[in-house]
Amino acid sequence: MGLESIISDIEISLNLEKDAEIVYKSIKPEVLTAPSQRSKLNIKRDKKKILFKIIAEDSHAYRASLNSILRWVIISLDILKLMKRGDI
Amino acid sequence: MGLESIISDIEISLNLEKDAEIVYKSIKPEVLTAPSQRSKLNIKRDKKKILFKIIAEDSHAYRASLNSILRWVIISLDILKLMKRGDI
Amino acid sequence: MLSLGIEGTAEKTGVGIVDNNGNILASVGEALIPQAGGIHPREAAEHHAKTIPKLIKKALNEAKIDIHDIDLVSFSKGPGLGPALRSVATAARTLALGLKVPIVGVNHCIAHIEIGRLTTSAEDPVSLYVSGGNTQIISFEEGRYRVLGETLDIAVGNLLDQFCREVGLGHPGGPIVEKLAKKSSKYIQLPYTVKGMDLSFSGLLTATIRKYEKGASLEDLCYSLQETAFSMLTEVTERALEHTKKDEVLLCGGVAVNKRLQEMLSIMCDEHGAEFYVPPAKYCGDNGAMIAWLGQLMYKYHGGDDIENTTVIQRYRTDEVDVPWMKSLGSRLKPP
Ligand SMILES: Nc1ncnc2c1ncn2[C@@H]1O[C@H](COP(=O)(O)O)[C@@H](O)[C@H]1O
Ligand SMILES: [Mg+2]
Repeated sequence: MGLESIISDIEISLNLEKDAEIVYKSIKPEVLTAPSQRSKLNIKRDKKKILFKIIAEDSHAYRASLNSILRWVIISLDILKLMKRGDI
Repeated sequence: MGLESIISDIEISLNLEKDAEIVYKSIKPEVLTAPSQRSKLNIKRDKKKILFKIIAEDSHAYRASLNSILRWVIISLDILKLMKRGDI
Repeated sequence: MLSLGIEGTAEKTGVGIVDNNGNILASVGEALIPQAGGIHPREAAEHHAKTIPKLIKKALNEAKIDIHDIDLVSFSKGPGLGPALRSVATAARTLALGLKVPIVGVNHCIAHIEIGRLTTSAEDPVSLYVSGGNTQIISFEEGRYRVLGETLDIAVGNLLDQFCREVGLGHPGGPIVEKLAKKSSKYIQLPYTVKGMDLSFSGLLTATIRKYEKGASLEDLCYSLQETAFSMLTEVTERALEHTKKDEVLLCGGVAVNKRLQEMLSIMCDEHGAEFYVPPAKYCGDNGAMIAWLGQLMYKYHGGDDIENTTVIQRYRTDEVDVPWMKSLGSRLKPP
């Protein structure tokens, strides 16, 4: 195919820095160990921002990596929400 | 939700600069006119790289925009492939 | 001290709450019904991601406690489907970090044994662990659970699930096979593969499907499939009992609810003067309570895990884990 690579930097901003720290720590082990034959992942945190880098060889690898990252971010945020509302 | 925004820069590198120009010109009108209440899109080209920026308010808007972009890129590349092989 | 356990090694999401005395305050679950091709790892991952928050709320309501009453978070670290495990691990880390409580990743197979021991009178059994993903014959020796025998290919639950999928019946296959088997007593010869204490089910699956395609009745095939597979399981469990000289058998895992398998093992145990145990149905298959309980045991004897050491282990071996809470009752030979 004509595509050589997809490189993306994703910056996810949360409302609170302490939430960003929890989400970052929750996701980091997965980002660093997820099996990825055709993509590389990296994660960093800067205050209330979580920064991901995806380097993929093709659109399938890119989409798979991105979907995993988004899934992990969303589940982490959903769990945080449980603890904040005090509705249980 | 605890998420404020998702901003991502995506760099898609093609093998040939002239292919990148065609894909860029083919996709640009869609990128600039795509309806997006909760996300903004931008597109640029630099030699054989096509650069996209997505600014989204939430993960659904982000994923929707990204999927659209990838879909357009892939279909454009598939059409280019047809022309290269000379099988039509 | 309250432990909240999150299970998600395959298609079933489970959340349980257990105190440090082994009182089960809650155990709730929700299974993904897979499409035609079986359980897809990413579908399971998405299912867990969507379901875990709901089940946590449900479990807390069932236990009549607040989320801030939780003192320990435990999760199924493996073995299982990679993407599924990762959803669970991420949720567990967030919960533990947010609540500022310890976290413990536990072995799924050992959890089945420990919930079995907790909910029955079994103390030091030979355990036959039979599920959709695993088939193992396990016994405690010198500080660890040893796998004396196991399937060399597919798990017995997977055998039943795949057979039902292939012949156009529902999922899970186990209950369907059990129901249809009761309508027959005509045995059709099928491959019986036992090697020492190891077993093989893939040839049995292929042969059964082939006979179906040649026109054999579903009732007769389900009867024959059960009789063959369960005889194999009973034989290897009998060998393990003789080899270890233990006097208890514990049947656990989702397939353990099967009455015919229970009957065969019970008869075998009677012949050996051994006690036979099976947990209540809700604690046979995958559940959150077993994860929460093993979390209590692991925390008491090993302490909590560092967040960096909570990475999942897709092929987490049963015999990798020290189980200091177990004490062998020794080889107690029966008097003449
Ligand atoms: N009545 C039953 N007889 C045999 N297998 C069963 C029965 N009910 C459930 N199963 C199986 O148990 C497995 C699920 O157990 P688990 O993987 O431990 O959650 C599936 O493979 C089911 O087909
Ligand atoms: Mg299981």
